[in-house]
This record gives sequence, structure tokens and C-alpha cells, in this order.
Amino acid sequence: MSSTAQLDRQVVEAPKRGLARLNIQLENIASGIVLVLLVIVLGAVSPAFLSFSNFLDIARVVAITGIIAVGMTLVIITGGIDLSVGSTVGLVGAVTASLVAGSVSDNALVSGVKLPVPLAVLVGLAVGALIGLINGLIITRTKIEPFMATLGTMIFVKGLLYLYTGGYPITFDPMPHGYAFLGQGAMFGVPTPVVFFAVAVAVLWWLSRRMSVGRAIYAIGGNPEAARLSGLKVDRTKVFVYTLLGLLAGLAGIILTSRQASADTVIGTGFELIAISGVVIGGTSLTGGRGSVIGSLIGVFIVGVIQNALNLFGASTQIQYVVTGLVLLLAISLDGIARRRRRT
Amino acid sequence: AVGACSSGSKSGSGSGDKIGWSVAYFDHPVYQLMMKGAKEEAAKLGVEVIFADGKNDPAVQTQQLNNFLAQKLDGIILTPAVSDPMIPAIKKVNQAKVPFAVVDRRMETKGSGIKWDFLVSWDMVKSGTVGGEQIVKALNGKGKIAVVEGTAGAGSTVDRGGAFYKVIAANPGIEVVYKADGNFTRSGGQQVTEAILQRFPKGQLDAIYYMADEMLFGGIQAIKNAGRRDDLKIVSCDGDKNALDMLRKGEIDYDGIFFPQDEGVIGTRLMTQLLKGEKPDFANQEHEGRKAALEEHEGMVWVKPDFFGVDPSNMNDPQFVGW
Amino acid sequence: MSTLLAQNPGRQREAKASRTRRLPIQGQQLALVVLIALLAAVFTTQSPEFLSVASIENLLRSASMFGIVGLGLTIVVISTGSIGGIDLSVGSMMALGGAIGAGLLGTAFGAANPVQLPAALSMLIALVVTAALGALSGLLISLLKLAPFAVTLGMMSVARGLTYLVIAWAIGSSNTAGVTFSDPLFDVFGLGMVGPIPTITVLFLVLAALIAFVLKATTFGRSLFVLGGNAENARLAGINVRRTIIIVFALSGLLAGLGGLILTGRLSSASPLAATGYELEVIMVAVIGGTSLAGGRGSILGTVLAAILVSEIDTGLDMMNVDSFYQYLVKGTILVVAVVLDKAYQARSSRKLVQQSA
Amino acid sequence: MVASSTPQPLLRMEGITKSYGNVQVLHGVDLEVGRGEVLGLLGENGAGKSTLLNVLNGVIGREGGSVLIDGQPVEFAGPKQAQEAGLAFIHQELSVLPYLSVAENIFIGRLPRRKGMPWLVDWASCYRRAGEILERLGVRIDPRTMVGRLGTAEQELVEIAKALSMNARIITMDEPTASLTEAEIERLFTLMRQLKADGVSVLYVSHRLDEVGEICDRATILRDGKIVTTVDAKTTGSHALATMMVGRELSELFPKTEHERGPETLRVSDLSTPKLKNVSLTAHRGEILGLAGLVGSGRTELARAIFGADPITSGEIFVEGEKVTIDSPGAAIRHGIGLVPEDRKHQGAVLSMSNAQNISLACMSKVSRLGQLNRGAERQEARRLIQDLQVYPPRAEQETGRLSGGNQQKVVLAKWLFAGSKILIVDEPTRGVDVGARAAIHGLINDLAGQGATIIMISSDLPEVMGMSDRILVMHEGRVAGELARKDFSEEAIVMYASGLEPTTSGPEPAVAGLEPTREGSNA
Ligand SMILES: Nc1ncnc2c1ncn2[C@@H]1O[C@H](COP(=O)(O)OP(=O)(O)OP(=O)(O)O)[C@@H](O)[C@H]1O
Ligand SMILES: Nc1ncnc2c1ncn2[C@@H]1O[C@H](COP(=O)(O)OP(=O)(O)OP(=O)(O)O)[C@@H](O)[C@H]1O
Ligand SMILES: O[C@@H]1[C@@H](O)[C@H](O)OC[C@H]1O
Ligand SMILES: [Mg+2]
Ligand SMILES: [Mg+2]
Repeated sequence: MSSTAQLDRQVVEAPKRGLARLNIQLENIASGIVLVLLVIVLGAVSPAFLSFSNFLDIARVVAITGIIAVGMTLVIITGGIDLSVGSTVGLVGAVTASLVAGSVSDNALVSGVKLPVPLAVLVGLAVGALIGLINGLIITRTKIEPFMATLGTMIFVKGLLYLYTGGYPITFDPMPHGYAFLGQGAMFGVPTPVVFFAVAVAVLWWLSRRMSVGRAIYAIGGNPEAARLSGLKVDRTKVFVYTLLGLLAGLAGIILTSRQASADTVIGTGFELIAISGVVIGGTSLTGGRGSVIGSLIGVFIVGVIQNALNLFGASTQIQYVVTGLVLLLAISLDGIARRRRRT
Repeated sequence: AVGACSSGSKSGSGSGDKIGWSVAYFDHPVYQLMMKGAKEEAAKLGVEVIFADGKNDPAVQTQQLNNFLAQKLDGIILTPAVSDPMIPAIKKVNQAKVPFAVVDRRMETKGSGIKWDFLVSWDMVKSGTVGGEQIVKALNGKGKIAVVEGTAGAGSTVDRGGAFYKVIAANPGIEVVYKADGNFTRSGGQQVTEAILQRFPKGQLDAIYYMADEMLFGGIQAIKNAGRRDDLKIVSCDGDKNALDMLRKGEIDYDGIFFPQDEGVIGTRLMTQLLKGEKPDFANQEHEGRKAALEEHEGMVWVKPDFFGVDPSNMNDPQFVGW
Repeated sequence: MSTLLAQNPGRQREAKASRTRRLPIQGQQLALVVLIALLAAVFTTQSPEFLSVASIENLLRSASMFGIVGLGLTIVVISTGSIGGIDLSVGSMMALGGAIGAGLLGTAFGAANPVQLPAALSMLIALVVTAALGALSGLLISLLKLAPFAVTLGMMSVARGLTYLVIAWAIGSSNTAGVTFSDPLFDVFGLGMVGPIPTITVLFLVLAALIAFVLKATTFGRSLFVLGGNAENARLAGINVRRTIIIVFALSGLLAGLGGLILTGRLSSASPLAATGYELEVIMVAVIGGTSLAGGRGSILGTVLAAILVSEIDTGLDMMNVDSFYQYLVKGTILVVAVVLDKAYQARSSRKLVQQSA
Repeated sequence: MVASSTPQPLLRMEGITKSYGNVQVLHGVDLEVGRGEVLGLLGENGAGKSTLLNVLNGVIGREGGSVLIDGQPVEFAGPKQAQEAGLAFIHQELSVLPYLSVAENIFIGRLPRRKGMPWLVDWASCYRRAGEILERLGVRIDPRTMVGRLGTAEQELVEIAKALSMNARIITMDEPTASLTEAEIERLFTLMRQLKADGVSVLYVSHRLDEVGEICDRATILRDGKIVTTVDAKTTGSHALATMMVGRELSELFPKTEHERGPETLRVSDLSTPKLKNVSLTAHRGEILGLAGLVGSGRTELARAIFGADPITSGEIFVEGEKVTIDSPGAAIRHGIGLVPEDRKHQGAVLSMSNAQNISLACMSKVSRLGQLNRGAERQEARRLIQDLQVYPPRAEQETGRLSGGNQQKVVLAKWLFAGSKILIVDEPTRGVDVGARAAIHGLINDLAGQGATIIMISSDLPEVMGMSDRILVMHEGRVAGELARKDFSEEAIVMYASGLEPTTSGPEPAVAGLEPTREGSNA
């Protein structure tokens, strides 16, 4: 078109190139900045905060909810949500723990069958995936809101957990090494849960950004009807992301029972909101179509760093609640401001 | 003489009586065991006990007591998650003149005039006192400690805590540097312990006191993961077999034991006697040879099963294997 | 040419047919009524006491508490559903409202708080604070165009923390057991009766009627539906979007605060952990009542009926002595089935309309 | 150039500038509308027409310039203030609320209030007044109907009724006719003339240049955010207008090129859905098959059924002679069928994704191996198509949502070119598309047919469908009412078939209607 228009175009495109190549999204930057600022400030206030061991500590704490958060990210990008993950963590944790040699419980219902650790883990993951699959099927078949569907399964699965365990904890006597490794071990000095988390992030990032199924996930969240009319398998993709999330929640449950050396009925309670907080702080839009796995990685670390700092400074429970809430509000506000600036 | 029954007992119909029991929550080994004891005793006595899961929410328990009244059950037992919020609901139970008892976590009337026919609750005060003494012994009277408390407002937390802190106060060498609510749960215990370990690096903390074994189970994992077992003394309470095994293996330093099923058995037995119109034999309650004391609390009957401190000197005693 | 087209025979037919008959109670609410009756029948056969005065009073008390909070949530979802409107902070707001109401009381046991106010005043302050926090959520949502889910999730945490702080301050120690008190005004919430009906049920029904009237008959009420249908449209129509969003979240905070006072009145005690997880229960009430999470559609009558239904299920299962573990299964299933039925009903009714107009 | 018709224009805009981010969209626009004048505002997609109208109506802010009404500068904080100052605005995109009644949509934000109790809605007067306005528009819709139950055209009429109800002095209309039939357009024009007589001014945006001559007094032409010129609309022909808009000579509109009609590629026999009754058709290689009919006659329904977007109750589909099962869009795409849907915003493009991502969406396998995307190849292919289709701005990484409507449409077309569709169904492909782009799209459709593709083109624009097609099927109430070969094309014939009449006879067909569940389209 006209030469002025072309000029305009160059002006706009020039600064974008560098960032575009790094594939950095503006949404990530806002939360990334929050994280960096937090680390700098906290490091200045308390040198203990900056130690490597403290960093590993934070990573270890966020790893479990982080694994759920990255799976949740994909679900949210499709325009959905999953409130049932906390219950899935509990049920899979209990089922897997009960199948591992050495586990004991006072409840008769708990399985007397014992399997080798890898097999028990597989069964556990399958249970998690199955819950996710059921979520996906309910949502795609009945077309009811994911919020309500997964609220239903959240309550239902909680019931299964109570029935299965009879309300008794499952403990180990002793815990097999293979199982202990999952939650308490380390690889090259890095705690195993952190390794799992890193792998989950890498795989899901690749899947969402580099594979056609990831593209479909974004398209479905951005415009489900257009995605369908482009031949994408909307329902199947949705079922896939819920199943994947169920599986990841199951993995989190397994790691948690290993770390806690027992399974009980309260583990996992409230994880859904912690994971969703991380995703949202990381800049993923709850309306679907926009967001990123890396953003959620940053998001869960923001939450973890704050919690860690509050612990280091000895803040009381009440202050922890207030501060965590305020930081969540602050982070999403900054993100909101960043997005608004970009639009106008 | 100890306080009289607040309600006229029903005609001695005997068996077939129904007792409603609202339990603080089901998913805790203490309460599982307590319910087990109650069920067995009920079967023996030919009464029916209906348990309701209080879900750790006084609003839910209030609703349950009201439902028991609506169902016209013969007797009601309450194990309150927290005490004070249950006062209005108990008032209603009293108005309906239904035989009523409190088991495990004790209540206070707070001047409200509420009544219970009897209270069965093991010696929480003693457990706190013993715990405090164990800490003092473990630290030789000097050091910094953190306390993982039970659910705020639960009778057990208030009494055990009160007694514990009283002992600590009498030992000025010991300083409580941190306390937090672990809600009597495993994950609560683990979370609080993680926070404690982050807050107090090696050298800044000498012992942790857990107000219940469930919280210890969560916490011990955090301690092991952080590699901090060796620089910390660990004291807990309750008598879970796993905890006592840990004591025997040297993984913790002190524990104590009470027997939850005794509360279930005695509570059911006394209530049944009441419903049958018999005069309950408060003074001579025992289960499996363990005698319960009879005391008075706010002018009403308190049947009190005992608590025993466990340490390396008596941990191999067969009666302290744990439950 | 144009005259020719104007005589398309379909038109006249439609003009006649589309005078939709209006029942005072619409299909889905009717379904709720039927379900309530049906369950009542089932529960009664299993446990005759279910229909006793005491049990119904019990049921109404819990329905009224959840229902009052549910009214606020219904308004939030109707009016801001198009931007993902939801209020996750209502549970914490209930706790906070109760904590302030009880914490400022002169009659609280062991109260060390410097101020000791009459109940009416402490309740008023509680409502002002929860409404203000709700307004703050609304402000963030509207000013920065943030997702209500995220903002109210943050507020959920903030309000819970404030609850702890208020209680710690009120009892002068960090032992956060709670505040217990005895107060005649609070007893009206907890025990009061108007004839055979609990006072709070009367309050609930009056509030519901009032809100239904506002939604149907006032320009402000209509603007809520406009906003819920599409926020951009509302702006174009000259509706003050920001102010409206602030008002509805303030209302939700206010009603949650009121629900918290009721809860506190029932227990004569406020605890920092009160109402934990109630937000999901309340959302369930609104949605089962036929309020669409997508916004622009919802009914107060539906919310009232759903509040009754949900409490009926809780009470009934308890009275049938269904093991609490199984209750979870039943409740989860009923929730999903109710929403699926609503969906099916929606689909069927719109199809019917198309057929009618043919 | 023509001077303003009155010495003191009713509306005057001076030096309006507006940027989105660092892209300047309006570069100092001056514009005048006289009292009782209909001013056409013309320009290519993306020229800035909607932006200018949004600025005028207080929907968005501006950086510079002033707006004067009656010579007095005005400043609107928002659309409400603009309304109060006597402006009404019909938006380019439909903005009705589906769950509210027609009447409420008309009086959105301005519901009649009860006397003495101004916070209460006066429903009686609301329905009565809405009825009156609809009457004036000649539309028979019950004001109590939920708008969601109306079709697109009727919804557009509700929008127009809304603007009328404001009794505004200046009405701005951003492509109000894009989804209306000729009859409805005629009705609207009659009304506009009436308004004119009452001294109301209209600022009118349309891409249908023949309309401009018919209804506008003057036409102002906008190109790249600058005013090119203002001309007398009555005397300047469509062709000249188009040339001014584009800034270059345009080749003939509807440049029908004759291709050889090849073997049959698509055969549909006895296809039925709840809304279609035994539709049969065939289409051939190199053929452009037009589908005409009234709004609501089932054309879109037919397209969606063939494409597998909606389930069919009976019927068979053959592609290149072989019977195929098409139960999903994916299956249709595998058989080489593509669909450019009528509603690009909700069905065509994923606005939050980039052009390249939209273009590859229907056939990602082409640029991926084992599910791994080759994003380099994807971008390259996208760039080529963006060049070919003259998408502006020509960037593969641009978010599609930030393109103008016409350019979004080109991206949707590019998607099917990328997917290599052999049978392409285009539903209202040029609705809301400017002449330049329209010519480009027409050219493209011709080229595709020339290369052997089969095109099925649905269009409510009679000149377009007659200009482009080799053959036209006319639909009426879910059936194929008639078929016309190119030599028999005439507006009269199409309209007769579309109305359920036989072109040769004068009596109406026996009424079959009433048996079928049809949503009634717009009034006519
Ligand atoms: N919200 C926005 N953000 C960024 N750029 C925008 C936005 N809206 C429009 N634009 C750009 O501004 C320019 C003018 O757009 P506008 O919608 O005014 O065009 P138009 O003349 O109405 O086109 P059409 O005929 O296709 O409707 C286009 O280049 C478009 O890409
Ligand atoms: N939203 C709807 N609700 C109910 N019925 C509908 C709806 N949309 C279409 N229909 C029905 O389907 C029939 C065919 O509509 P369709 O949109 O396919 O027609 P069309 O000829 O493509 O018209 P248009 O020009 O509007 O695209 C209509 O007559 C109507 O009965
Ligand atoms: O020791 C505790 C007991 O006293 C309390 O009442 O419930 C939980 C137990 O662990
Ligand atoms: Mg435009
Ligand atoms: Mg169509």
C-alpha cells in the first residue's frame, strides 16, 4: 500500500524481532519481572535466601503443585478448568501407596495385592489418567461447564478416596527404596520431585509450542467453532488435555505420598486453587486461547518464593494468608496493566 | 457426689436404643479407633450407634445434632472438633432433654448453663505436662523449641497446650521460638515443619514438640528430607504404633500413649446404662484392664482414661506397643 | 421486486406464534420443585422423621444461610459472567464478617479488644467491611480488566488472613481458637423464629424477593443482564460498567458478610477457619438454580429452590444415616446430573420455540 | 470535489488523528455532514472507517483533532454522552444480547422509566414503543421475543431499530446492509429518505458501491487513514468510486472467466437435516456453482451439512464419483472440501493466533512430521499466501484479531488454499469486504476454478452471484426451488424461485410451509 504505511510497519516490526526470536510473550515478562524483583529484594534483605540449598528447597516445595500447574495450564488454555485435581492427588496417592510392598493400613478395603514399585506407579498413573478421561468425557459429551463438571468429580473422587482408605492413613513399614526415591531421592544432587517437575515443564512446553496438538489446544481455546471448522478434533483434544492433567495430578500424588511416607485423606486438598493461582499469576488467561507453560513455571515459583520468604522471616499464618493474597493480586494486576498497555 | 443427670431417663426399654454420635471427623486414626471401640461395645450391649462425620466444621456438627433431635434418637454423644461453637447446639439438646455426653475433646460451658450427663476424655492435661517434662529432660533444661499445635480451639489443644506451656514457663532455660497450628493432620504437620526448618537453620533450634503423632508423621519426613534429624530432639504424643516404633528405633526421643478405643467403649457403655435407666457406674470404668479415673469438670462427671509417658525406659513394655 | 419479497408467507405465522406463553414458574424451576418433592418423598419413606418440624427447621436454617450468600453470587454471575464473573472469596468473607461481628462485641468471653460495641453496631461494621472488600475486588476487576476468578482467589486469601488478625486482636492472643460470646441479637439469627419459620428464612425470602424485583423491574437490574450478556455492549449502551461491577461485588461481599453473621449467630462463636470451602457450596447453589456461568441468564427463584434442594440432600442423607463417605458420591453425582438436566432443558426449550414459530 | 451542502454543517470533524500502539490509523481526517444529508464514507478494508466512526461516537478516544456539532466543539467521555448529544451508531459487528427481548435490546441502557418512580422500568411503554419502531421499519417481530432466537438479518434489523429509537440527529451506520436482503435494504432506504426529510443526517459506510449512488448525497473517500476526496454520489459512478478508493485502475468487477467444465466432483443426493428437505445437487471440476436464496432459506445449513459441521438425517454425498461418509469437518477436509464460513469472527479465524497459525490450521500435517511443527516452513508458506492475497499488513506473525475484517477474510481463504481444497464452499465470501479486496477474492475464486477446483458460492448479493457463477441453484425453505443456467440468469427469476414461486407462472406454489420447523428469517 502507501509508503507511509510501509514505514509504519517497519517501525512496529523492528523492536519485535528480537523478542519474537526468543519466543518471549509479553504476558510472561510481567510475571518474570515480578519474580526477578522478588528475588533481588529478598536476597538483599536476607542473604540466606540466596543460598543454593534454599533455592533447591523452594524448588522441592513448588515441584508438586508445579507439576499440576503445568497440566492445568493446557486445560485452561483450551478454555476449561479442573477443580478435581486435589482429590485425584489424594486418590492416586492412596491407591499407589497401598499397592506398594510394605504399605499397611487398618482398613480392610485397602488392597492386599502388592506390586513391584514401577507397576504400582503405572496403576496409580492410570487411575489419575482415568479420572481425567472421565472429566474430559463429561465435559465434551454433556457440554456442561468444566467448572461444574469437575466440581462434581472433585466431590465424587473425594468420596472414593474416603471409601478406599476408610479414613485410615496408609503407611509404610518399611517403604521400598524405589518408592522412597520418587519423593525423597535425588539425581545428581537435584531432588527427584524437582527432576520430575523439570521434565514435565519441558515436555509440556514442547508439546504446546512445537507440536500440532499444542496448536490445536490454543486454537480451541481461542475460538472453538473455528477450530472445529478447521477440522481439528476439538473433543478429542479436550479429552486429551484433561487426561494428561489427571495423569500429572496422579504423579503429584505419588510423589507426595512418597515424600510424606504415607497417604491420608487430606493430602491434595486445596491443590487445585494453588495450581490455578500459579497458572494465573503466570499470565495465562482464564478465558482460554492465551497463556504458556513457562508462564506457569514462573507463576508457581512466585508463590513458592513468597511462601519461603515468609517462613524465613517467621511470619505467622495470618500474615502468610494476607501476603499471599496480596501478592496474587499484585502479580495479576501487573499482568493486567502490561496487557492493557500492549493493546492501546 | 458428682453432678446429676440433666434428663430423666427413658423407660428401661433396654436394647434397640439408638445413639447418635457426631465425631469431629472420621479420617483420623484416633477417631477411627474410638468408633471401632464404640461399635464393638454397642454390638455387645445391643444398642445402635449412628456416627456422623463432623468434617472438622462446627456448623456441620451443629446441623448433625439438630438432625439427631429431629430423628428423636435416644441419646446423643458429641466429639466436638472445636468446643465453643457447639454451645448453642448443645443448648437445644438440653432443651429437648435428650441424654447427652461429650467424648474425647472436652467442652467448657463458658457460663452458658449447658449440661452434659458425663464427659469421657483422657487426661489431656497430663499429656501436656508429660510432654513439657520430656522436652526439659531432652534438652537438659536449656534450648530453643518449636511447637506444632493441634487444631486451634479444640479442647485437646487448649488443655494440652496450657499444661505444656506451664511446664516450659517454669523452666526459663527453654524458649519457645515458634508455634503454629498443624490442625492434627499429617499434611498440616509436614507444612508447619517445613516452615520451621526453613525459618531456623541448623543451630538455631534444638527441639520440636508435636501435639499429636499424626502431625509428627508428616513432620518427620520433612526433617529427614532436610537431613536435620541429628540436631533436633523430637517429642510427640498419642501412642500410634508407628510413632512408638520410631521411638524404639531411635528416630524420635519421646512419645506418650492413651487408648482411643477406651473412650469409645466407655462412652457407649455409660450412655447405654443411662438409656436403660440404670445408674451409670462412673467410678468403675475400665477397658482391657485399664482403669479410668473419675473426676469433676465444671461440676459434672468426668470419666478420665489415663495417659502414660513413653521413653526408652518403658518403651518395650508390652502395654506400650502402641495402637 | 421488493413487494414480492415482502409477501413471504412465513412472516405472518411467526407474528402469531411467538407470543410466548409465560408461566409464573418456568420449566427448570418447575423441575427443581419436582425434584425437591420427589426427594422429600424418598427421604420420608426411609426416615419418617424427615418431614418433622424440627428437621424442616434445620433444613431451612442451612438453606437460608447458603441461600443468602448464593443470592449475591447469583447477581455476580448474571452480571459479570461474560467476563468470567465468579466470587471465590465468599467463604472467607463469611468468616471475616463473623469475626468482625463477634470480635467487636462487648459480650465476647475473654475479649481483650479495646473497643466493645453493641451488637447492632458491630454487625453493621462487619457488613461495611465485607462490602468494602467486595468493592475492592470489583474495582480491580473493572479497572484493570482482571479475571474475577483470579482477583477473588486473591481476596479469598486476604480475607481469611484478616479473619485471623481480627480474632487474634479481639481475644488479645495469637491463639486463634475463636471468639465465643452470648448476645441476644445474634441469637435472633441462630434461634429466632417468626411463627413456625426461622427468622433467617424470612430474611432470606424477603431478600430474594427484593433482589428478584430489582432484577426484573428496575433499570439498574436490567443493566446487570446487559452487562452479563456482553461487557462491551454494556459500555456502548452507556452503562457505567466499572461502577456496576463494583456494586455487584460489593453486594456479594455484603451478603457473604450477612451469611457469616448468621453462621456466627448459630454457633455463638466466630472462628478463623469458619466457612472454609463454602464458596464451592454456594456456587453449586447458584448453578443448580439455573444461573449460567457464562452470564446474562439466571434466576433468583432458581437460587432459592436450589438452596433448599442442596440442604435437603444434606439433611436427608444424614437422616437416612448414609455413611458420610457415600454422601460424597451421591452429592457429586447429583451436581453433575442437575447441571446436565439444566443443559438438556435449555436445548429442548429453544428447539420447542423454533417449532412453535413455524 | 463538492462543497458542503450547507454553510453551517451539522457535523464537522477536523484533523482527527488516532493510533493503535505505534501504528497511526487516522492521519488528520476532516469531514463534514450537512443537515439532512446522507454522506457515504467509503474506503478499502482497513482504511479507518470504523475507527473514525468509533472516535465520533465516543467509543474510543482520539489523539488529536476536534469534533463540532452545529459549530460547537463537543467532547464525549463515552458513548452515552455521544448518544445524549444526538448521535446514534449502528456498529459493524452485531452487538445484540441473545438472552434479552427485542424490546430490551432496542432500549438498552435507555429503558423507559415509570413516571414518578424513575428507577422502575415501564415495561408496557417499552413493548409498545418497540412495537411502533419495528412497525416503522416494516418488521413483524414480537418485541417480547428473545433476540437469540432470531436470525442474523433480523438481529441486524433490531440494531437498526435501536438506532432509530434514539431519535438522533446524526446516525452513523457502519455497513448496516451487509447481512440484509435486497427487500430489507429497500425498506431501510425508504426510511433513510424519510429521516433525511426530517433533517436527520446519516453517515453511511458500505462496500456496496451501487447503494452509494442510490442513497447518498455525497461520498467521502478514505484511503490509508487520509481523506482522498469528497464527490457527488449521484453523479459519480461505482467504477469511479472504486478507483478512487483503491488509488489505481480496477479491472472490471466480476471478471467472469470461462473455464472448461470438467467431470463431476461433488454429488449430493437427497440430503436432509432438520432444516433441509431432500436437497440434491452436483458440481463439477472448474465450475462455480452459485447458491442464492432468501436469508434463512437454508443455504448455510446446506454448506455446513456437506462440510460435516452439522449432522445429517439422511442422504448421500459422492466425491469424484465415490460415495463418502462425511461426519465431521475433518472428514470433509480429507476429501478435499473446504468451507469459508459466513461469520468469520466466530467461525472463521482464531483471532488470538497469528496469521501463519491460522493459515496452517486446517492442514498442519503439511508442515509437520510426527506431530512436530516445522515453524520455518509454516511461516514461509504463510508469507507466500499473504503476498498472493495481498493481506495487509503483510506479516505472518501478526495476530489475526488485529486485522481489519476484510483482511481477516483473506486469511481464512488462505487457510483453504494452504490446505489445497479441491471443493471450496464459500459462504458470503465478500460480506463486509471492500471493492479492492472483493476484486482480489473474486479473482482468486476464478483462478481456483481455472485451476480445476470446484467452487460453491453462497451470496446474498445478486449481482455478485450472477456475475461469478456458471450455474445458480436457488433455495427456498430448505429445498432447491430452482436451477438456472448462466444463459437464463436474471434477477427476476432468482427472486421468484427464492420466494417459492415459479418464474413462468404467476400463482404461488401450494403452501407447504407450516409443516417444517423453520426459523423465520427477516421480514421483507
Ligand atoms: N483494536 C485495534 N488494535 C490495533 N489495530 C487496530 C485495531 N482496530 C483496528 N486496527 C487497525 O486499524 C486500521 C483501520 O481499521 P478499521 O476497522 O477502522 O478499518 P475499516 O475501514 O473499518 O475496514 P473494514 O472495511 O474492513 O471494516 C486497520 O489497519 C486495522 O488493522
Ligand atoms: N439460530 C437459529 N435458531 C433456530 N433456527 C435457525 C437458526 N439459524 C438458522 N435456523 C434455521 O435454519 C434455516 C436455514 O438457515 P441458514 O442460516 O442455513 O440459511 P441461509 O440461507 O444460509 O441464510 P443466511 O443468509 O442467513 O446465511 C432457517 O430458515 C431457520 O429455520
Ligand atoms: O491427640 C489427639 C486427641 O487428643 C485429639 O482430640 O484428636 C486428635 C488426636 O491426635
Ligand atoms: Mg470497518
Ligand atoms: Mg447463510
